[in-house]
Amino acid sequence: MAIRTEPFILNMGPQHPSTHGVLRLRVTLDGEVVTDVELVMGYLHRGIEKLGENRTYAQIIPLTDRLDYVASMTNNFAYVLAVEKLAGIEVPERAEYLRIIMAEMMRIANHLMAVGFFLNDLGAMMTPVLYMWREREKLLDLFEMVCGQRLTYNYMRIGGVSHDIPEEFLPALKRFVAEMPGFIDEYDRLLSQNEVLLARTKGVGILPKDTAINTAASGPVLRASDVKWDIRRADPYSIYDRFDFEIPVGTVGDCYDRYWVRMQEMRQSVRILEQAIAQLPEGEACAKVPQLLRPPVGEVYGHIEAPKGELGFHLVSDNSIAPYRFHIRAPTLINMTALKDMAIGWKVADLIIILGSIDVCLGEIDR
Amino acid sequence: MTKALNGEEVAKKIAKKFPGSIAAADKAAVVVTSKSLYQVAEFLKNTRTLDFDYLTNLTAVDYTDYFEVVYHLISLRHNHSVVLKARCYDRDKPAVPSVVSLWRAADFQEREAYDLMGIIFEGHPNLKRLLLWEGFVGHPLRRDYL
Amino acid sequence: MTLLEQFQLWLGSIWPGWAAYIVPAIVGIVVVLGFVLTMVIVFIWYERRLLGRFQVRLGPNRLGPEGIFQPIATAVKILLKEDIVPTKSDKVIHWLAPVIVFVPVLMIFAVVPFGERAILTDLNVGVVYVVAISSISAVGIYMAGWASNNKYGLISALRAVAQMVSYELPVVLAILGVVLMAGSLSMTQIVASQKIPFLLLQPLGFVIFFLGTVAEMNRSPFDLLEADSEIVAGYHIEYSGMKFAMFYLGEYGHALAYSCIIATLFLSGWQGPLLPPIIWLVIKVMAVFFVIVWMRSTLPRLRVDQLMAFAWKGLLPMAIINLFIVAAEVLWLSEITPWLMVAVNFVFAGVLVLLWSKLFTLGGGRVEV
Amino acid sequence: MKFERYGIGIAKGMAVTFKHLFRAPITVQYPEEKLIVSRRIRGNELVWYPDKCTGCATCAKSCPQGNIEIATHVGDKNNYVVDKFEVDTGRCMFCGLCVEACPFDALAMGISYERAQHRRKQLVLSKEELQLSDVRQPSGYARPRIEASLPKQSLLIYWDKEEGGQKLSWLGLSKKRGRGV
Repeated sequence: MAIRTEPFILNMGPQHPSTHGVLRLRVTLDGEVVTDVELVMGYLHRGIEKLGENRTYAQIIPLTDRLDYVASMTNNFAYVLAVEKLAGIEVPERAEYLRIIMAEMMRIANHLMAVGFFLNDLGAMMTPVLYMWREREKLLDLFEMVCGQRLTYNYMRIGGVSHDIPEEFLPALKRFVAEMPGFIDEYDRLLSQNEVLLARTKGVGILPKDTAINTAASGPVLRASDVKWDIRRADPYSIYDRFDFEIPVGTVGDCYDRYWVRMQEMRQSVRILEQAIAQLPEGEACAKVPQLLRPPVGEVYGHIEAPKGELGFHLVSDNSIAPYRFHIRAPTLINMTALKDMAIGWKVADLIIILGSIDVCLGEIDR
Repeated sequence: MTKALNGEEVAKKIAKKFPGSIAAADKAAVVVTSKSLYQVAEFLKNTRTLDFDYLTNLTAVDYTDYFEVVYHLISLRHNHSVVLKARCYDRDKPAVPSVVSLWRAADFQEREAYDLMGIIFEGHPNLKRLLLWEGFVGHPLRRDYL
Repeated sequence: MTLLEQFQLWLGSIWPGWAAYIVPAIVGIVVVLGFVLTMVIVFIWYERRLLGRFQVRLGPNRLGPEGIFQPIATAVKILLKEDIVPTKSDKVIHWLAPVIVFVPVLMIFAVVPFGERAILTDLNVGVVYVVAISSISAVGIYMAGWASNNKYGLISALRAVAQMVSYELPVVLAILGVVLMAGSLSMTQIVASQKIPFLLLQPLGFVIFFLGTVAEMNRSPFDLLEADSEIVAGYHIEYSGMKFAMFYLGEYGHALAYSCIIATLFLSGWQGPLLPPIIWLVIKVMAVFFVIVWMRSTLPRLRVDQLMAFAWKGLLPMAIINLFIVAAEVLWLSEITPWLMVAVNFVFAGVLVLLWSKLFTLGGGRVEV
Repeated sequence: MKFERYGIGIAKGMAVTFKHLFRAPITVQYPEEKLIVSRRIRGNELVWYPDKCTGCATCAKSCPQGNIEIATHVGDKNNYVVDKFEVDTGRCMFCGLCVEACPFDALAMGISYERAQHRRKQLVLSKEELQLSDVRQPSGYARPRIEASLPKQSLLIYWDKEEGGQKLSWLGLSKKRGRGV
C-alpha cells in the first residue's frame, strides 16, 4: 500500500549553528531524506566589488581582508599579485618569501578551523575544534606579531609586505614548524580511524571527478575528487616553483577524502614553511611603489590557491587611481554549485556535514 | 605554468569553423559575437586540442556603451588558458546565451552577473537574483547605478 | 525490611495507621529528592568541569570554590527568563511535556538502593518498574517536539520515538541476563547477589546495557534528539524559562538515574569495603558518568539510520545470544567457581563483538529519490 | 585484514582525549590574566600628536572609509593650524593605512583594546580626546622607535613547555600561573 506523503520544507538558516554564517538552505525533505536543496544567500552582501571601484588600489587591501575572514592573508596575497601583474611591479626577494610564509601559515590556520568545524558538524562536541584552535591561536599570535591584528591582517602591500618581520618571529615560527607535525599526528589518532567518523563520512556526499571539473570546484574539494590540480603547481605564482611539496589527492571525492586532503595539506604546508624559513634571504620587504598607483589600461585575472580553493581577482584598469572593475572569483561560492548534487538522497545530518566539508565562508560567498 | 593561448590564434581556429563569429581578437582575449557565443564555447570545450573543460571565472564589465561578459577558460588536461569575451550593446536588455549546459560552474556566476550587472543569460535554468533580494530595483555594479 | 518500613512500623505503634503510613513516606521522598537534586546539581558542575578539562580549557570556575555554584547560577538565570510559548503551539501539550519528561526520572529513584536497607520501596519487580517508568519520558519528548509546532522539533520528536523504542529492547534483554544470574527482579536482591560485580560476569551484557542507556538518555554519540549541529536543539527548541529548566534537569536526572542503575546492576551497587554504602554508590555513579562524559567529549554523532542499524542489527542479536549464554551458564556452570564463568564470558564477548562488527559497513547510506 | 570497525579507532581517540585531561589548560582567565599584546598592535583608536601634525591631510586621503575629518586654516607662520581632527572609531576598521601614510609620524595606532562605549556618539573622538594621555598610549605599528621601547609580546607557542609542566591542581586553578616568553 502506498502511503501518500507530503514533502516537508525546512528552512535551514540564516540562523543555524551549522551553516557557518548566514547561509540559508531551503531543504525539501522526505522524512529525513533530502530531495532538494536551494541555496539562498546574500545576507552578508556588502558590495565589496562596488566599494572597490571607488577606492584606490592600496585602499582595497583592507577590503579583501573581509572576504574570507578566516584566511585574510591569502586574500591580500591574491589581490596584490593581481595588481602587480596589472602594473608590472617587481617584488623584492625577501617579500616573496615572507608572503609565502604567511600564505602557508594561513593555509594551516584555515584548515585547522575547517577540519575542526567539520568535526563539530559531525557532533563531536567542540573537542576537535578546541584542540585545533589551540594551534590556530599560536599562528594568530604570530600574525599579530607581524602586522598587529589577529583576523584582518592587511599585511601585504602592492610591491611587498607592509613590515619586515620582527626578530622574535622566526624562532617562534621554527618552533611551531617543529611542533606542528606532532599535533597533526595527534589529530590523526583522534580522528582519522575513528569508526564513527568513518561511518559518517565514507562514501557520503560523493562528488564525481567530471562533475567536480564541470562545476569548477577548486581547492581541497576538487583534489578530493582525484583531480591533481593545484594552482601552486599548475600555474606557479610568486615563487612556489622553488619549493618541494606534494599535492595530496583523494580517491572518490567523499567527505572523508575532503577531510583527509585537508589534513595532508597541513603537513605539506609545514614542509613548505620549513623550506621557506631555510631559504629566507635578507633584503628589502617592500618595493618602492607610488602611493597612488595608476596601472596602465588593461585587464588582468590573477588567481592563487587560497586554502578554500582558487581565489581570483579580475581587475580592469582605466589608468586611474581606482580599478574600473573589481571582480572577485570566490572559491566557496563556486564550490557550492555542486552542493545539490552531493546532498540529494542523503539525510539532513549528511547535508550538514557535506556543507561542512566544502568549508564555506559566507564573507566570501556574499562579498 | 598555465600557458595563456594567444587569442589571435584561437580566433583563427574559431573563424575557420564558424565564419563571422569573431568580433575582435588580440593577444589576450578572443571577442566573439554574442549570437555565436554558445557555439564557440561548445567548440572550445569539445575540441580535442583545445579541451577547455574548466570555466574558472565568469564576470561582466560595464564599459558604459556596451557590456562585456568575460569567460576565463582553462584546460586541466593541457594546462592552458584562454579568455573569451562577448559584448552586448543593448543597455536595457543586454543578453548573451547561457553556458550552464556546457559548464555548470557558470550557474551561480551567471546568476551573480545577472543580479549585479543585469545581463540576461538566455537559457539559464534558474535566472534569479543571487545576492540581492527579489524585488531589488536596479543592478548595482553598473556604472550608472548610484 | 527497609528502613522506611521499619520507621512506619515504629510510628504505627504511636500514631494512627494512615498518618504512620504517609508521614514516613513523605520523609523518605524528601530525603531521596534532596539527594537526587543535589546530585543533579553536582552532575551539571562535574560534567562541565570534566568536559572543560577534556578540551584543555578550565570550565566554569568563577562562582564559589572551583565553580561549584555555577549550576545554581545557571538555574537562577534560566528560571528568570521569559517563558515563551509559540503562538501556534498546542498550549496544553506544550505545557505538559516538560512535566512528563521530568517526573518519571524522579520516579526511578524509588527503587534505587542507596544502602543495605536504604531504599524507598523494595519492589519485588523493581527492574521491571525501572524499565517501564524510564520509557515514559519518550512520550514527553514526543509531546514537546510535536506541540512546539517547529520543524526541527518535529524531526527530533520522530527520532525520539524511533530511538527509544529501538534501544528499549536490547536494554531489557541485557537486564534479563542480570536477572537470571541474580535470580530476582528486586533491586536489593540483585545488589546482594553480586559477590563478584556483574560487570565481570557479564561484560557483553554490560556493554549492551551501557550503550543502550546512553542512547536512551540522549547523550553523545547518540544525542540525535538534540543534535545541536543539525536540528539545533530538537524537541526543546521552543522552550525557555522554567519549562526549559525542567528538560535540563530531566536530562541530567536521567543521566544520574541511569548511572545509578548501571552501578546497581553491574557494579554491585552500594557494596564496597571500608566506606559507607552511600559513598560507594556515589563513587560508582561518578565513575559511570565519567565514562559517559568521556565518550561525549570524543565521539562524533551517529546518523539516524546508523543508530537504528546499530540497535537492531548489532545490539539486539547480541543481547539475545548473550541471554542464551547466560541462561546456559546459570543452568550448568553455576555449581563450579564463578571465575570460570568470567573467563568464558569475556571470550564470548570478544568473539561476538568481532563477529558482529563484520556486519557493519562504514559509510554509505544514500537513498534514491 | 584491516582493523577498522572493531573499535580500535575509537579507543585511540578516547586515549587522546584522556591524555588531554592531564595537560595544562590553555585558557587565559581574561580580566585577571592579561597577555601582553603585540608591539605592533593595531589597537583601538589613534594617538594624534598636535605638535607634529602639519595638517597635510594625507591620513584623511589614505583612509579607505573616509573616516578622518580634518579642517585647517592658515596660521601666522604660514603654516596650517588644525581646527578639527575627528575620527569616528565606530566606522574605523583599524587597517592602519593612515598611520603608514603620515609623513611626519604625527599619528600612531593605540595600544589599548578595551574601548567599548555605551553610545555611538562617544565613539567619535575629537582632537582633544585623540592626544597622548595615560590611557592612550601609542603602539609600534609603522613606528619602529616606539616599537623598540614596548615589552615583548607573550606568545602561546612558548607556553607549553618552558613555563612547562605547570604544577596545577587537578582542577587547574589553584596556582596562579605566569605566562609568556
